Amino acid sequence: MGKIVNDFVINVATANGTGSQSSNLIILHSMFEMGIPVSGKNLFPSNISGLPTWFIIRVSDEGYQAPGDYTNIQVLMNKDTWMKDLEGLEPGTIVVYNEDVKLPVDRDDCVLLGMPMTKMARKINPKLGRLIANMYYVGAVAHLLGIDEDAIGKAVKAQFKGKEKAVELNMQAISEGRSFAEENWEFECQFCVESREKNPDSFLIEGNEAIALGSIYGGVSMLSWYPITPSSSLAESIIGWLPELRSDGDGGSTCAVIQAEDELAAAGMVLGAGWAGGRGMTCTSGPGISLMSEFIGLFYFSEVPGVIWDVNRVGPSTGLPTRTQQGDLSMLYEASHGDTQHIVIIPGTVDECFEFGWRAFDYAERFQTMVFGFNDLDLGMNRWVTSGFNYPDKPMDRGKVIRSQEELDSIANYGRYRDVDGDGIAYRTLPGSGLDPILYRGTGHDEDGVYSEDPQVYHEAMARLKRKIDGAREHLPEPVIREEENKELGVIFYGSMENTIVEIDDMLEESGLSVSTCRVRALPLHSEVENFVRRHERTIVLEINRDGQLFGIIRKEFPVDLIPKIHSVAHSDGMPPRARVYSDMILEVLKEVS
Amino acid sequence: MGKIVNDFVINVATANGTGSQSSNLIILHSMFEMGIPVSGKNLFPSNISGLPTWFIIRVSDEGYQAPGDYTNIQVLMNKDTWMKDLEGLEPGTIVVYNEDVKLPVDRDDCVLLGMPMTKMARKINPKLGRLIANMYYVGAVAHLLGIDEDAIGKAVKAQFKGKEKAVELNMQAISEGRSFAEENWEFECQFCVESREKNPDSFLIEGNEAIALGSIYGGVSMLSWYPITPSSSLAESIIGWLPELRSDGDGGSTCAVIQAEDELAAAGMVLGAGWAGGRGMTCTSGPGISLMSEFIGLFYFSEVPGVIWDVNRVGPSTGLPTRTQQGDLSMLYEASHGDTQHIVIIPGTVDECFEFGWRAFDYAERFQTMVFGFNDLDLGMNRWVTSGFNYPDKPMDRGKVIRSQEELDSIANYGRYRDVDGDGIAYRTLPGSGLDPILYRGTGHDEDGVYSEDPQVYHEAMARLKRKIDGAREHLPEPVIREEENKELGVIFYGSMENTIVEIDDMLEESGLSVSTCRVRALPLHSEVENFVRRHERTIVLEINRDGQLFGIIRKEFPVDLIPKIHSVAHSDGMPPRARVYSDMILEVLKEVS
Amino acid sequence: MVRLNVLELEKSEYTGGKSSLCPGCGHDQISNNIIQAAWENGIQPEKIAKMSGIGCSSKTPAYFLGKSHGFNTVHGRMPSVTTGANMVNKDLSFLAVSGDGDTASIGIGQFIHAIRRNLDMVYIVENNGVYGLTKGQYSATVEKGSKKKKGSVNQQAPIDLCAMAINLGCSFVARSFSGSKKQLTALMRAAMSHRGMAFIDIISPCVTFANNDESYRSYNYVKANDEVLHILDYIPHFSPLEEVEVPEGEFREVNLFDGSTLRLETVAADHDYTDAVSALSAIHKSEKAGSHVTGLLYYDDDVPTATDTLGLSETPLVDLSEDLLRPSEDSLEKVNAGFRS
Amino acid sequence: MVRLNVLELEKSEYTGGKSSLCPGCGHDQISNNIIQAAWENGIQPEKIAKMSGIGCSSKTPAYFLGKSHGFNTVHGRMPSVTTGANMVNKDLSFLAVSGDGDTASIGIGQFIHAIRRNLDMVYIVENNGVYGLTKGQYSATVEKGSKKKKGSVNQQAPIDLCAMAINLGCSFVARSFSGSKKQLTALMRAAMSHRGMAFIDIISPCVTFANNDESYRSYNYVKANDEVLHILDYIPHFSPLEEVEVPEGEFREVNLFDGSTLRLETVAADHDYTDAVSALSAIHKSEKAGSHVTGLLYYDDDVPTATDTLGLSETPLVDLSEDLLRPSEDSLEKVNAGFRS
Ligand SMILES: Cc1ncc(C[n+]2csc(CCOP(=O)(O)OP(=O)(O)O)c2C)c(N)n1
Ligand SMILES: Cc1ncc(C[n+]2csc(CCOP(=O)(O)OP(=O)(O)O)c2C)c(N)n1
Ligand code: SF4
Ligand code: SF4
Ligand SMILES: [Mg+2]
Ligand SMILES: [Mg+2]
Repeated sequence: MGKIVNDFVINVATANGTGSQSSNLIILHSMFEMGIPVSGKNLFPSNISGLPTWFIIRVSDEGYQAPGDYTNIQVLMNKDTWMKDLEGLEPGTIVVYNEDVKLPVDRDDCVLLGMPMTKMARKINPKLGRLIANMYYVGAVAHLLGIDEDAIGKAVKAQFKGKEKAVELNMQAISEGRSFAEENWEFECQFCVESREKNPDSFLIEGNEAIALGSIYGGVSMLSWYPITPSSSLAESIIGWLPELRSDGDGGSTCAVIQAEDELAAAGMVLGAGWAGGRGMTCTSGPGISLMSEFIGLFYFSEVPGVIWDVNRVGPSTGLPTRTQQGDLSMLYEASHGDTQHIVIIPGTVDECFEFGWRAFDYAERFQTMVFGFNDLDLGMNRWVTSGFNYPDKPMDRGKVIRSQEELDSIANYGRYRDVDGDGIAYRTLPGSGLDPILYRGTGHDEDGVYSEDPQVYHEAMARLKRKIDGAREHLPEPVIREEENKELGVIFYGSMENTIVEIDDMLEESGLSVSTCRVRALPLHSEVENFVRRHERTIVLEINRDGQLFGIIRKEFPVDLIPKIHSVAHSDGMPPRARVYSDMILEVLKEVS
Repeated sequence: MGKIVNDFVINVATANGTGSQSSNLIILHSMFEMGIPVSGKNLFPSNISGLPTWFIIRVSDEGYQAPGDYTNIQVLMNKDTWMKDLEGLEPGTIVVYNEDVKLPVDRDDCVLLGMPMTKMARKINPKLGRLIANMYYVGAVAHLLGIDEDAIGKAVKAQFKGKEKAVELNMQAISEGRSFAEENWEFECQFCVESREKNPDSFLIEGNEAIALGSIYGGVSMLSWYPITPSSSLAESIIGWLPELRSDGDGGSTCAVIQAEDELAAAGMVLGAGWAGGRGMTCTSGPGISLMSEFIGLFYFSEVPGVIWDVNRVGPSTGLPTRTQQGDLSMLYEASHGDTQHIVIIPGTVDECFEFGWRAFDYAERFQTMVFGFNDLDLGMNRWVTSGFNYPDKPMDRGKVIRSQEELDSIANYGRYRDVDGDGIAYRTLPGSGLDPILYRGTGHDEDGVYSEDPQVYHEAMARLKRKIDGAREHLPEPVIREEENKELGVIFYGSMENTIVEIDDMLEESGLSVSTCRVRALPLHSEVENFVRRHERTIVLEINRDGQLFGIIRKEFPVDLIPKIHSVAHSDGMPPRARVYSDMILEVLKEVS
Repeated sequence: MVRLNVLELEKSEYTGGKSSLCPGCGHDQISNNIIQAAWENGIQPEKIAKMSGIGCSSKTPAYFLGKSHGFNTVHGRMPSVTTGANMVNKDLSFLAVSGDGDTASIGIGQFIHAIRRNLDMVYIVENNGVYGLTKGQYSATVEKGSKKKKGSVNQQAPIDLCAMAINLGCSFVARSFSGSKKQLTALMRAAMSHRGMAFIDIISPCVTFANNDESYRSYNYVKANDEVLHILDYIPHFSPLEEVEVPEGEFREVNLFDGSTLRLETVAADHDYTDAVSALSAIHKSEKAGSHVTGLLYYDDDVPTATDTLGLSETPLVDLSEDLLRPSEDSLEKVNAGFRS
Repeated sequence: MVRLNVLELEKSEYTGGKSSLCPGCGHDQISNNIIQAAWENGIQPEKIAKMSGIGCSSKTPAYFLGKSHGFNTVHGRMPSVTTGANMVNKDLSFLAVSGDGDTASIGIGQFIHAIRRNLDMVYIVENNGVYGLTKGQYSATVEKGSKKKKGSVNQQAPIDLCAMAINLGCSFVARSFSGSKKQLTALMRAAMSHRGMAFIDIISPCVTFANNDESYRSYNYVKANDEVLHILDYIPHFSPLEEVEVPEGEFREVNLFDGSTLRLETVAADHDYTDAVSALSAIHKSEKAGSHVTGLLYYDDDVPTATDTLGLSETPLVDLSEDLLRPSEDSLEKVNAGFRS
């Protein structure tokens, strides 16, 4: 029987707080070391210790990164989900389980491979037995798939950087696991790994850390934050990198960090920093954005730059705090009362996380407004490949800031809110500069910044704001388009769906369709998105939410003649998107409308 | 020369805090007493004393209530706006001014009628001179237009109810003003009033007070509020009426009122009250809704009834706090992060303010969700005619609340969130009842209310919520449709625009169009709105905001084939809508699309 | 033989679901304490409403009093939800659990205003000095100089929630430690017998993120630095003699709203729990000394509750019939007529 | 001859726009006081940042210091905006005005946390016991028993913002009265010379809604019940002898950050402004007596400011050049390489 090479799914069922995250990352990284295209998704619960956690590893020479349709190898460690995990398996699945859990394994139609992991672990180290038990399944999986010892060694070292004792102990457990499997399991696994040429530049990194680094290279000078999953790691990563990357010569930090008392305060601090001429940012998730709504209106109306990253988790309300979704998009676009509209930038890869991390500040200062970065738990907290981040290709754009009296004098008829250039963007001065001081305010104001309730003044100010944000369209990241000759079907999508789109695309093409894709990377939408729709017979807007939020925006904004060609496919259940679910839904919709 | 009867506009320019509001209301009410169709709009500043205020009185046998195109009679009292007010007048305007202001009145093309109002007032009462001066223009206007002395007398008495001294003093000032005008002004005014048969049942009332009364008749049991213009008068009116209308036999109040520490707390209190089985409500304006956003998601997801009235003022941010707008609608519909959708009811008359005031609670308890009432400053804080409020035509609908063990037992497979009836609405039990207790939560939960992160459970819960709110469409107030035979043009509008639509309609018909109108009274939209569009050649969605917010909702939701027929006309500058502005815009749009 | 309480209920009637907190977490001890106190006090479980915000601490209402309704609300906003519920049903016994993040940061405003209104509730803060659920960031109550397992020493001054409550005139203010079973039970029972805001700040070690010895809120540190104000005995109104011996030394007695008594046996120096300034002084002193002062810090039985001042119906509003909630048709005619005249 | 200050500026350089408040409003007196103090202290107007929330009080930054930038933010959230601005430009002198509604209700959380961080600013509350701008509702600072012009007697306990600040370790806490020109100017000048949070709670009568005699915050009431702690003289660092006579009786001197001195002349009993508990005691006592204790209540010059603890660059962050804000290309290569290994 021919082996299935580099094409399978492993699912590891554990409880959190048991150290299983280390084991899973070692499996992931060891294969990555071998140059094998691999991705991992951590499905963790909203608590600190003891609740069910699954880690899904997808290995695919095709580069598919979504959880596959079925699990090929199931690791069973958690008694709480044992029975349900078992039940859900397809016949033929390989089940590696911890014998010491002492629960029945009644699946004769599967391949059952037991190992007394806890007992063996206790032998090496009675105290750390529970943690180390998880390393045995690493050994078991390594054996089944033929993962290089070297690669494992490297991954373990990377995981326990600097802690030699830990490296040794865990290596021993993995070896014992491998040996036990070799000696006791007669089964020859149909799945195996095969080394590929590894891009020596590539590494795995979480989206949040990439944004953190991007922000640091974007010159963030004030980070205010309030902890919330899944955005905390973004802030904590900035904090972690600051000493190395952002010390002035004399040991002083060039970025202030404040753990705010709540999200309202975090947003207010960003506003204050932006007003004073700094590059302020915060990061949060849906509930935080809701709380920031009032301040967001003040950013918009008083025209202060700032950056807020939303790492989306499942809403509404507290929702599923540790699951992924694209459910905040429409809120971000028009957050706060009254007529408002905000810039939203949406990375889809870790490279873009880095890039948009720094660009966000340029946009904010250029357009003198609050810029939302939109990320989600899947891209933010799982690890994805990059071959290294690119240094910003241009100096910081500090926007229209007047820094001297001469500059000020050179502007005829200067006023803080006067559109002298015709692009809707006025010039500003900074506190402390002594230049043309005004009292900023959230109330109506004229072109000089003076309080006004005058109808005409208000109407013109609002029209200018609309023009300003509208004018940003063509300056924001343009969509990434992969286009087929035959313009049969276009799929518009965004953000972390990038990790699933190739597989969806392939599934659709299998059914005979020719599929172009267009990844939206910013709101308001670039004109190329509209052109993309125009060129295609039909377009699907694909997203990870219930209501089809981007679809709604497109329906609202696109020319009437395009509307009949555009359809929504939206689905969200907290899971990272599975390709099959979406491709089936797309086919369904196409059937309905044709 | 024939007189122009009951068809003119008076504009009174004063400073606030000078008692001018009393004078203006006396003019308004005296004409109302005479059975003349009249309306008044108070344009006041966002401060307490000394800033410019205008009061616009429209008299129109046609029943037009919007500020007209031009001012026919201008009363000038305020030195701060004197010059600008004068400048803006059309030739021929009658200008009644306070001579004692001692500012030039350089408009030879107008009719200039001066009176030493302050001096005369000081003579009667040196201390109250400033306040009483305003009564002189009442006399002047009464003289010019021929307002009945009796009617004036009644209006003064109503205004200073019970304060005999004040009645006397002010009557004297008005009489003196009238006499002065008679004796000194040779001008014969081309405008005059003529009594009409007065509906003896009719009276004038502010929308906010009507909602307050409606809420009281709706059985509100907890009002939490945080002061904010223009919603404060709603809360304060409830507070004012409670002792008379809502005492139990023993002097205890049947409604608790809490002045909350902020809007977040106010919303939380409504949630708590609804959860505990009460009828909780709060009222606020845009900034408050932004602050309540997080709690609104909790209402939606945990399915707790509550009522929040938004009395819209001009946004974004603090905006123009004392001006009117319909700028919060789209926010209300989808407030909070994640996929959400809320019921919004939108009265357009004071009768509906009362009616929706009580119905709001029925909807909230029926659909177990937060219901927004949407009002604006124009309808809320100006006075409008009613012929008296109608008593609720059905008992309270307390929704699906289980109050006994028997009831509970009669439901097979009961669970707090199980859709046993197929309408998306589950049954609930109340704390204190001992019946099937659960821990309510904003996190994922299964049909029994137990915490769950299960993808399927989440997906189904969200689908049911969508079904539930969707199911409300046909139960909410249906649109009010006035339809022409010839289905040429349909105009969709909502809320306070009701007060301007007749005039807009007439203006459009003058230009040869045949116009049907459809006043939307709730979101999600009733199917009759869609049918209305279907029946008409073209439809305009008319609203008082910048972005065409209802239009956006309609574009998102209506069938594709209807979209090309629907166009947006949206305008907002803080002023109560002027008919000409909108009718011109409509004609413009029709020209563009035809 | 199973033991029964005064309502003849077994203790199991007061338990809840299985905890999902970290084994050893102080919060679980507090849950047990709540179960014990509610059972011993013989409170009807269905008359209790469990309230909480968001955090490890705020999850615990799922783990006790399974027969009671409850609401696990949003982060920091539990007090307002409790207020609304209390307004419409003043007969419910509100038992609320919050965390130091939930109360001292995002929720401090609602905490303060609930105290100001003297909301009738038991308000427990399970105070570990960190944000447990979001993985161990410092909270605003952590002491200057305290250090959690990972990260640097905290540099900021703490917010002492007891001092804040006392300063605001909170009617019952106590501090305890999750590991002090006897003291905590007595205080918990007394709090449940109190009418008005009973605030208990309970030091509750987070074993995962801050149970190292350099943490002022670790088990070891607290045990070594617990400055106990008095020895406490709770004497329930239905059984005045229950297991309580008359102490030999000096003691004072607090008469609680439901007729029960809290007996305070003087330890070293006597503490005057009726004097706000002396209570504040005790706290300020212990803060300087790096110790935790525990016991009943402040008590005032003369503060009207939130519903008292509103002059509400005797009947809880939720139980009023429609004819009391909706005024008569006649009354509306009068209202209309009034406007017409 | 026009008088000039130490910077040789006329007082008119410190004035602002025309006030739109009600004639006689206490807030306008405070504005004048701010103008006077800033001018006398010789602060560069362009180095001041005026901050406020929403309310009649919060409008006043439009009426003073027209040469200074400022931000009239949203209701209750001025402190966070100030924090952000302070982080990026620690050399600005933040002068903030808020109201009792703005600070004690919606903004109490931000107030508390700004104090906890010892934000370097002057924080003035123009405290009238009502929400002026929304037409006179009671605020949370109004005393029990006080009555405004219309409406019933207030039944709820007040939040004393000074007591709250002291309890939180605020480094400079004072109370004054808009009508006490001399005392207020001395305190205002001292506050401007302080580094860290200088909080001044100023009783400021609302003439429109609460200047009746039954209001504890009316001119008449305050004049009759002002319990002055000490007579104050401010001695600026640039002119140590300016118009200040050495008092005859006992006195103490507070040395302020910029080298100036606040001299406190004992009135009756001496007040120990270095002791939090005694300051709290003074406040609690005066509250019971229905009087207003005014003067420097508490002072501590040993609290690090918000930026101190962060170890920021000496240069205000806003003045850093791009090469300090954006790390080098090399450094990014190192970062990449680190991940690869
Ligand atoms: C609005 C909002 N912001 C942030 C969070 C994330 N969050 C969950 S729990 C928590 C802190 C909990 O700390 P604490 O109250 O001390 O409880 P503990 O876990 O320590 O018991 C935070 C910040 C949230 N759920 N909602
Ligand atoms: C979020 C929000 N809620 C409510 C308001 C309405 N509002 C404006 S000023 C004010 C109270 C002001 O009171 P205070 O701070 O005491 O200032 P004062 O007018 O008394 O000086 C309120 C509630 C608002 N602007 N924003
Ligand atoms: S993280 Fe800390 S607070 Fe949370 S459950 Fe674990 S030990 Fe308790
Ligand atoms: S309402 Fe009161 S606080 Fe506001 S300006 Fe007038 S007097 Fe001052
Ligand atoms: Mg905590
Ligand atoms: Mg005030």
